[in-house]
Amino acid sequence: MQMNQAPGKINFWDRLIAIDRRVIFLAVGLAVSLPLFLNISQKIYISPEARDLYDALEALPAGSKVLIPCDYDPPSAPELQPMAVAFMRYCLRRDFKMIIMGLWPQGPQQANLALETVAGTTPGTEFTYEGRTLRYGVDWVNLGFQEGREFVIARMGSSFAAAFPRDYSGTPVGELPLMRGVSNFNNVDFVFNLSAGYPGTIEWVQLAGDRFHAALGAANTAVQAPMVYPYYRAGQLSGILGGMKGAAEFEALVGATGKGTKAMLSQSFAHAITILFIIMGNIAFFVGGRRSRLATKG
Amino acid sequence: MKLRASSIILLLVSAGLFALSANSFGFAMTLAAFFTLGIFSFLYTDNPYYKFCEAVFVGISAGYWFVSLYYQNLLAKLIDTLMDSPFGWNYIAYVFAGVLGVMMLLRLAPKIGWISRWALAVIVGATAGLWFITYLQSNAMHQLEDTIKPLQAYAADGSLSWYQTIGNITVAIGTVTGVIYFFFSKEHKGAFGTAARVGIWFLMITFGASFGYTVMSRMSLLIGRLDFLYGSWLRLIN
Amino acid sequence: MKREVPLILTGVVGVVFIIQFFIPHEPFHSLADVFSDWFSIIESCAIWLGAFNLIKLSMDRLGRRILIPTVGVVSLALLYGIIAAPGFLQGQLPLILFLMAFLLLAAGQYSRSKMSDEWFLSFSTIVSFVLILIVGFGFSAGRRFLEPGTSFDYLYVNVYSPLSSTMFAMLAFFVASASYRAFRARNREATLLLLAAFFVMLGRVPLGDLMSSFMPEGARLSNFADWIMNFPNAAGQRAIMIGIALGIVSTSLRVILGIERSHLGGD
Amino acid sequence: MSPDTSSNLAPIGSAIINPDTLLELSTPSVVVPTPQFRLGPSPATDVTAEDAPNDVGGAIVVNWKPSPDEGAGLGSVTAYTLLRSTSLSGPFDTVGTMTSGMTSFIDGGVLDGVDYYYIVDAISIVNGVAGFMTLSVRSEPSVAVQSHAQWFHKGRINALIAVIILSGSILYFITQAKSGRELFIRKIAGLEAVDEAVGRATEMGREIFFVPGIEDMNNVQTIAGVTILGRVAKMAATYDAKLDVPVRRSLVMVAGRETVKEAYLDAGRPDAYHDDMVHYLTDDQFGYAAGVDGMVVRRKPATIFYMGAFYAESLILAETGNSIGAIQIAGTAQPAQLPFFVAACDYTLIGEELFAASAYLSKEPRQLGSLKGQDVGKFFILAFAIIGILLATFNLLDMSHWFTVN
Repeated sequence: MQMNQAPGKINFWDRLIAIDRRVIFLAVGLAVSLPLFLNISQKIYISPEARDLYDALEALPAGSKVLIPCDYDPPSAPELQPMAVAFMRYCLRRDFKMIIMGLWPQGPQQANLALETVAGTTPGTEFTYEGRTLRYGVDWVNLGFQEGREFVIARMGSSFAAAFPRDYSGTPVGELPLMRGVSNFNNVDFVFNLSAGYPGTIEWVQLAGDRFHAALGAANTAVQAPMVYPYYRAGQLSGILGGMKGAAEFEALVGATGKGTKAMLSQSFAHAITILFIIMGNIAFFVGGRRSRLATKG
Repeated sequence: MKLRASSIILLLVSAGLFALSANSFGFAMTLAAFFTLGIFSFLYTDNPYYKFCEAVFVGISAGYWFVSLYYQNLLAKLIDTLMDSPFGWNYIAYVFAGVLGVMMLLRLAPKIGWISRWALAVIVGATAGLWFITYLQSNAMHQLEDTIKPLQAYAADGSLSWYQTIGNITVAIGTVTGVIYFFFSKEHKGAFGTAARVGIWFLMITFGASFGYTVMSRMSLLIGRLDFLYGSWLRLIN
Repeated sequence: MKREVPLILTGVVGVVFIIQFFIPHEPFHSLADVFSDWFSIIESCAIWLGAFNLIKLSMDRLGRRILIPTVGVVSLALLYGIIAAPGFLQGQLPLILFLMAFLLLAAGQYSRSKMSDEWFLSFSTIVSFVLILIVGFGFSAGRRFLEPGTSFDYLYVNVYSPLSSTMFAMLAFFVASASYRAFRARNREATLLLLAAFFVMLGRVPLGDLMSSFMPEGARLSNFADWIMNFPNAAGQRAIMIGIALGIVSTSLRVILGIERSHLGGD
Repeated sequence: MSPDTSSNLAPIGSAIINPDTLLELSTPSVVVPTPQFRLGPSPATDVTAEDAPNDVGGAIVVNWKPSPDEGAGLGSVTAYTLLRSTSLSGPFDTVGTMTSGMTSFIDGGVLDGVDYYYIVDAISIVNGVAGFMTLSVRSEPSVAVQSHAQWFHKGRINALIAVIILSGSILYFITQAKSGRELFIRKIAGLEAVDEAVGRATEMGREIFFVPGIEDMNNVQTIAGVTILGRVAKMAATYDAKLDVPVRRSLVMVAGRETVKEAYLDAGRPDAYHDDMVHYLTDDQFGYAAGVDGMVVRRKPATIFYMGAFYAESLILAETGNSIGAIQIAGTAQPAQLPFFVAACDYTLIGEELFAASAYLSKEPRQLGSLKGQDVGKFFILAFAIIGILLATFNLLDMSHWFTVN
């Protein structure tokens, strides 16, 4: 982290420019930690892409079949798990039939965890939600993980059963009532992809959307979201939830406060501190006479 | 590098604290917290605690993938198909895949290791062909299709939408100049150079926007871990 | 044989995979599917090479001291007993044992000569690798190894997952330090980068709208951030995507034609 | 898939409704004024069936003209049932049921080369003598139709033309370059710096790390990364710098070893090559990042290359490399990771530049020719974009659908 100093006098601004990065680390750590112990509410602005997704979902009739590919893992769970929870809660409320799968090995496990959060208990083969009894195989199935990345999607285009002969726990899909009427993308009403990278939303757009004409919506980590924007603009995606903000927006849209909303305060603090550092860095840079040796990197 | 008294004390104290934690918060939770803190310690400096976590991480994750690929690919895809499927074209295709896999393993025998290149050649050829067509379709043609649209846009009541119209003009200029920046066989001089320069500006705005958008994402990962440490482990927050 | 066959194979397979896109008829129709399985199978064979390589390099560093295998076996048993049998051993005692083992290792690392650093790392890597293999193949319900409740799952949830999530979370700190250093208005390009980042960052949290609450609805920072994301950002992304498509087409073609062939080695 | 009664398959874009629930839905709880007496609504007409185009077979598209009596209340047509038979005289089996308003259905459960006949039943609820009852009125059957697989996808002709134009121009310039024509290629700063970066490692007596991305060989970015590795390895061999290539995927290890070995041989230094220069760490993304980070802080390499597909670990690696003061040159076609490399590395190759790098570094005419060919592709895209936007803006012609690939 040591930077080359211009020879000669070293003043306060130079020191600020060459600040030990551990100071920044400490500040960020504190900024994120403190709000977790506070309880302040804040208003959430709904972006058009989240609104569009919600509208597309609202337009589906009750009982629609929704394919939920969970293409993420525990490291990206802080962002995507609240969305998975909020989305599943919404699906159950609208009586959507959920077909869960994963192109990432740990995705289906994450989906089970999300369902557990929604159900308030380990779902098992059936559980009760708002007075209704939901049964595995009828109201939801978990097809598990399938290796093969985007090729799995290509294969699903001709046959779901060929791509997923058995579900998560080894039951042949033919024995699941929900899967009997589902042979390919024509039989699902919506695909909601939770994605943290590759394979993920882009592959779903390219194959399921472009090639097999499935209706698509996506929840992305904030990193992936900008890359997915062009597909949303081109109409290949009906909507996007981006990052923890997306989670908070969706929670607000469906009217359920969850982890996404709570963590927004920490985010605001962390943002503020990062912006503060950027401003300080620029002041130091200008006042210090632009002596930094770092060249433009492009 | 001799063992220092301070290190021993530090280690003993932390061992004691973890033991206490295991007693009150459960062993599994403490184990997870132990590794979480170990990785975070790298932020201060490289140290034996981090080294241990790193080594465990490399070993345990390599093993995790090894076991997963064995069950999910080798057994479930190859062996099962060869055992269960009837003989036919499909069967032959899987035998062929098995042969390619064995070719790959032959690298362990130095004399005939070169045969693994055949398997590699099949993979590289298929990848090249598949990506060629996929990217031509999805990235080039589809993006071009979406670029070609009227610059002016109208609001629902029929009036000109400035927000959208200015946006459309921006997208058109940005896309064209951005592509110009990528020209390799023409020197960036004159009007062409100016266009390329505008292209760089657009790329810079894109990078800045993506970066700014991402800061949030990265913070949420940290929130997730701190939520674990304070909430699930120490139960300080609900 | 060593050189020509791979080149021909690459070319033929490459062309076949391009034309399959235009032929809905079998066998071309399902070629992409079949390749996905082929790749998975070859990959799962190749990982043996990687695993051997990892073990070999670690062993090289361990050296051939007699003490090592003994310590290895003992630690392995110890670690296995503690970690893989959650129901059997709970609470304080195993943790103390576990930390003692770590303490011994750390002490060993400090008291040894120059090689100790690598020795310590390699030792821990091998122990963990062998541990999870034993757990995965020996004690975790075979193919259902991923299901909750297996020892493999226990290791996954309590060791692998925290390590992986924390490594990812370190990014929060790195993003802050990188932006502090890189976001300086040094020249026009850097200023544009800085400004775009600045507005999007502010616009994506409620703080931004709070700061611009004097503006009418629809003209606040969050709207501006959305505009940047939707238009200039989309334009830049699109230019990059088009460039990438051409780059991939050209690279693929060079590979298929055999102009690019260093990955296939020489004679 | 057998063409029997069980085929409950797939209407595109329509909800299948169960005839049983239809009754429930429309059974009124209040007394409705009795509608005008009639024998029943008019049937659907003009039922036509044809082989679904551009597919692998096994599907037939059925179209019909709707009944003029579509509507919501009693006596109106609220749904259609599609039936199919292999003989004109029946028996006809149900293929699917769809709500009124639909006029087509893709039957994906047929066998190729078999004659099929289709009829459409218009379903309504009427208030009959015995109370509410469902009434279905049958249409005329369609003529016999067979499904087949096609040998060419007609919806993709435009893609084929694009393939031909692009490959053609690249091939043309490759031959031009081979025959000795001078081609101008502009300087790419990141690649000009490669030489210096390798030289610096030699001077400092420290290592060069090369990270070929974290994807496998089934990604063209990895292939590009490995070819760049070949050029860098050759320089390293020439300058006598030490090279270390940690990889995440075993297949990349195999390809990397072939590449580096070949490069050392090329540079006349086969003695300096050993297999462990290219070594495997772990298949796990963050495990790999942790391992590389450890290597970087402990061995403090002079130069680090990141060339290939990267994800979130990009900044973890680049920031750690930056903290020890290494010269870092990155290149990736992952748009999301580019900003981090731009922020933390000394030079960054953006998207297409990554794919151009190995050609650029090789300085081989044929390779450079392909770059020129790429430019022709870009020229076409720009020309179509500009002309297309202008024509669309002045409402003269919409060219955008020329580029729709089905």
